[in-house]
Amino acid sequence: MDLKDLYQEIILDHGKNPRNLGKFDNYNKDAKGNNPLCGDNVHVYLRLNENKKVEDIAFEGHGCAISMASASIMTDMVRGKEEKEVKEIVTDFLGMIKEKDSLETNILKDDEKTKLMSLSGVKQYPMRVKCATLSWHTLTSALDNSDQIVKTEE
Amino acid sequence: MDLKDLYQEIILDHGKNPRNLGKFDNYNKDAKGNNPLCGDNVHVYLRLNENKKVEDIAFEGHGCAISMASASIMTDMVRGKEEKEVKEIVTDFLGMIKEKDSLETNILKDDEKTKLMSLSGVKQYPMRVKCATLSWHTLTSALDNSDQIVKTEE
Amino acid sequence: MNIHDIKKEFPIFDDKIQNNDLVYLDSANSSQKPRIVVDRIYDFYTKEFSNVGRSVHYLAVAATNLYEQTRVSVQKYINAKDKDEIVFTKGATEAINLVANTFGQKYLSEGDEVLLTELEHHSNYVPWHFLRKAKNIKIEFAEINDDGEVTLEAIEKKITNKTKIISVSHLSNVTGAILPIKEIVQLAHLKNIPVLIDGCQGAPHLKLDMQDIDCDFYAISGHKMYGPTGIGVLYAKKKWLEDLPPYQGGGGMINEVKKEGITYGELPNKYEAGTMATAQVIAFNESIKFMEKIGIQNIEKHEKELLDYGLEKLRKNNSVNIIGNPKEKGGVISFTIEGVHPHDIATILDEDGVAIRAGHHCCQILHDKLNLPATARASFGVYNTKDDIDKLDEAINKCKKIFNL
Amino acid sequence: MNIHDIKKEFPIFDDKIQNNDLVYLDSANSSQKPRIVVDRIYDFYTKEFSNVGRSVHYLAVAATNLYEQTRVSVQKYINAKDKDEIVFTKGATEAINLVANTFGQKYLSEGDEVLLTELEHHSNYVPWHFLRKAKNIKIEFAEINDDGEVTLEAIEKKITNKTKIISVSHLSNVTGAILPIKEIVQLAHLKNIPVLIDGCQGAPHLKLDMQDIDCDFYAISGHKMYGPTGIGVLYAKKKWLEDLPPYQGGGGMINEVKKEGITYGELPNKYEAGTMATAQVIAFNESIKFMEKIGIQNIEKHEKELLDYGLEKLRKNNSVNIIGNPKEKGGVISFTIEGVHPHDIATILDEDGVAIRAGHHCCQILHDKLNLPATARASFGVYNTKDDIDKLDEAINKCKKIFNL
Ligand SMILES: Cc1ncc(COP(=O)(O)O)c(C=O)c1O
Ligand SMILES: Cc1ncc(COP(=O)(O)O)c(C=O)c1O
Repeated sequence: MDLKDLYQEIILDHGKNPRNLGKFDNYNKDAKGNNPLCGDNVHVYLRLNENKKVEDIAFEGHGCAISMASASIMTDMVRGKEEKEVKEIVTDFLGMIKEKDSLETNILKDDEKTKLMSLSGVKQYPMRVKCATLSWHTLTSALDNSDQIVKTEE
Repeated sequence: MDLKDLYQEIILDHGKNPRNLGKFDNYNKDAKGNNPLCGDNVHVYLRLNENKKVEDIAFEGHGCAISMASASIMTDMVRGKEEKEVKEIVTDFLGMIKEKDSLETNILKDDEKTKLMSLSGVKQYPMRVKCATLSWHTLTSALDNSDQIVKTEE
Repeated sequence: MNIHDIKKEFPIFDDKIQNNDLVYLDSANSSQKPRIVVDRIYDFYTKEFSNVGRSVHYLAVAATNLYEQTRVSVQKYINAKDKDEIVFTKGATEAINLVANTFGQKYLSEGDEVLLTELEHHSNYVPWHFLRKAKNIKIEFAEINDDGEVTLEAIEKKITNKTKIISVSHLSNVTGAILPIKEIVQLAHLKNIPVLIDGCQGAPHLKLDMQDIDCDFYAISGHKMYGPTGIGVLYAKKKWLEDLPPYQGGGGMINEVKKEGITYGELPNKYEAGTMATAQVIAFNESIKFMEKIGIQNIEKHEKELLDYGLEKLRKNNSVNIIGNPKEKGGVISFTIEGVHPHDIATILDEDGVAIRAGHHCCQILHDKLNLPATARASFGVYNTKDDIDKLDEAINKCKKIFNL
Repeated sequence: MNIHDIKKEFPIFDDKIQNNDLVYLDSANSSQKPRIVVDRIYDFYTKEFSNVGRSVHYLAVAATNLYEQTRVSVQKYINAKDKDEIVFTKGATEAINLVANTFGQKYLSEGDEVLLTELEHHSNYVPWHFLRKAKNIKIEFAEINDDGEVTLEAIEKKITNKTKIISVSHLSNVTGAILPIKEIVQLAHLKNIPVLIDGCQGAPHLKLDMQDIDCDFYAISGHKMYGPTGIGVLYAKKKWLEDLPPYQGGGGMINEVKKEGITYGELPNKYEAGTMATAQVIAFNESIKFMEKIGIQNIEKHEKELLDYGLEKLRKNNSVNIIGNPKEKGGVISFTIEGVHPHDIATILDEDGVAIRAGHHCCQILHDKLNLPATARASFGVYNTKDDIDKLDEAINKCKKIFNL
């Protein structure tokens, strides 16, 4: 285990200055997620246009560097993508965090994949996995219009 | 420990053929006792005359050889005694079962003491002590007109 | 592992107890513990101890994983559909109280009926009695027959349109009768009645398959399954755990706590309030593994052999009266001896190192029915042998001698 | 026993954990276990195991005596008047649930008020919340002041003629504040209000004298007192245990059981339904003896020294913000670091073997009030040393470095 893997520069950067933090007016989908054990929580807002494309996305919430960075990177990455693509990315990301060595989707460019892989450090820190995945589960919930609040405890 | 101490001839005899088993009509004091752990129970009836003398005494109930013998010997022993004397005997008996080596009261004759001491074998069998003492506690309760059912669990 | 010399896996048999080899015939009360279970507790406390689920440091993470591994082991062992259907309690008694309390809160009201049987352990009666007091419900008892069994018909007879839940033992701790629980569940479900099985005596001795039995709840005590004291399992179908209110409140079972209100955590946390019996849960995994290693079929077969041998032997023994004669019977022999009270039997047997239990075995209703204030009971575990039964028989003879029978 | 090298009594410190010496600063969560406690469990299971109180054979009698000896040890340790005032539970959470449930059943009805404080652990809030739902009672929270304390005045302010019970912590598991419980009890008793003390953090660290404090109930968790998991104590004045209804129903707690009704056993059996955590209760006696051997005065003094040293050290450490500043404070330091989330702190500290806890510590109301979603917490036990605090301080510096502070 190496803390350097977990707290890579890019994580620290996104953790400290999260992109897309806040809320915008004309969102048409949203969902809340929280982690009862640590008190982390996140609220994802997004606007899906008539072509099912993510026109805009943002999030509110607070949490550790990992969870803030993950939400920040995620929102950056899915803006402009189609719903189907977003779902593929989410599945790919969660699969990678859970068991796979790398990302497989063709939707992401190599540099995007590198960025996402910066979150793979949590794999060595089981208690921190949910920090990295909370916003992603919440995104899925928003897309599915689920009313259930996401709680990350496997 | 020696089973011979516990199951002396006299105990087996009184256990098998308890004296004073039953109920008589004109009793004026009675009390119930039970031992929730083993299900033993006893009901002591007695008649105290105007001089506070135990005119008659009997018991109903069921239980192990020790508890039946103890009730049998006890009822034999206190018949005809005055209330004050009975209480002294009870205290002496319970004290002997609990800690003392012998009986100290002057009210009992030597052969009566020997008879009572036949119950001292239970001292080596802590779980059986309450079998020996149940009827005695119940007798006290009857004399005191207590409504509480005696339960032997220290 | 050869079941015929499994005794050596149990350290308690290594030394003499009061100058006797221990002949332990009180497993229905609590079983002895194999070395691996005790070692696991020792190792956990001395090398790995931490509280579960609440801290992110190394020891806490490791303990949490171990704790959850037991949940999965139990799930697989009893073939539950989902690991979240496994709730850890302090024992079967708490498991039954949990169900009675939460089901009672939500679904029972005045005039409703709860159906038990005459052979239930107090742990499967008193919690329902509380509801009788609090809510004015009625408790019905399906009757035992002369063989000490409760048949499907006996259950059916007592079901009315007021019956809201049925709660029955899997295996009687007195007569050893194995109840037709699968059939009872089928019958009950036809009438939309949920069923709780008190599996205290079932779990240590019989193959369990929750999906096959299809019961709604199943209660287990770890200490009767070669596990530590202070740990039990409530199996409950997920729909119930989601539907029923929580039982105890405290840390770990909540989602969000505000001054105005509280939301509860997800399964299985919702029913595990406060610091749990961490070490015991973790060590219980070894009990499960131990039983898996022997194989429940082998356990059943071994105990059946002991039972048959024991029944034959004691039936031959004059003046021994065996209680009940169920066709399907587990490794429990309750008996009386004409002229010797069960407590005297137990004391005399103990003198030779033969540990049995005497009393009403927490089944007063049953004893009332049998018109016996107490019985003596020999009950078996994996470690028992025919030799143990021979010693029981000898000790009974000694008993008769002392009482001049 | 010299408290300054007491670490060697705790086997967990013998070996490295993940290549580090373990710096265990999570004792408010659960304490490590001394060798004698673990050995006692081992010996009991391997040489003496039996269930308690139900059989008359040798092992059962011996186990019952050992079990009851712990009751007497606890009674003496906390100076209760009577050994029957000691009820064994599975932990403090269960103890509080027991009181809330039984007191609530008998004495609370719509509109009545229960008075807690803002610093209560969820275990001392959720059980009362259940009553709020079931009975429409109100829950009031005495406020904490800026130093993270709850004063007598803060309590007094919230007492009304509807207040039926007051339930407060002895020592806050977040700010470390020691509440003026004796004065609170005095005040409450003037108004005939009973008081429950959540002694989870009090019992391991402070001298206890129930007759002096005069509280009605006091809840303890064994696992925070160098004892096994799965065991707790409810101290309750005898009059309450006699007066209140039973909590769980099952074997051992009854007197007579008939189909029509049930009478309950004497104290303390009435509140100990089913097979208890026998081995844990028996081993808990060793925890008590261990603390007695060191002497609670020495424990208090040692932990106070650590606290003073720790506070001084961390106050000097730039950007560390210590939560609360109570005048009377136990060995708990909760803190935040500007720019580093507590979970990140905990993970980074863990890398150097420094085990602390991060989160809301089951005190969300308190964290809401502090306007902090989470804090980091270092908490002490007898085995900690100034060296441990130095290591904490160094690890915090490393943390700041990683986060470029
Ligand atoms: C103040 C306080 N109360 C109650 C509890 C709950 O104790 P347990 O989880 O041992 O039941 C704790 C422990 O976390 C505590 O610190
Ligand atoms: C059939 C049955 N049910 C319930 C119980 C109660 O189990 P526990 O005391 O372990 O909670 C027992 C054990 O004595 C039992 O045999």
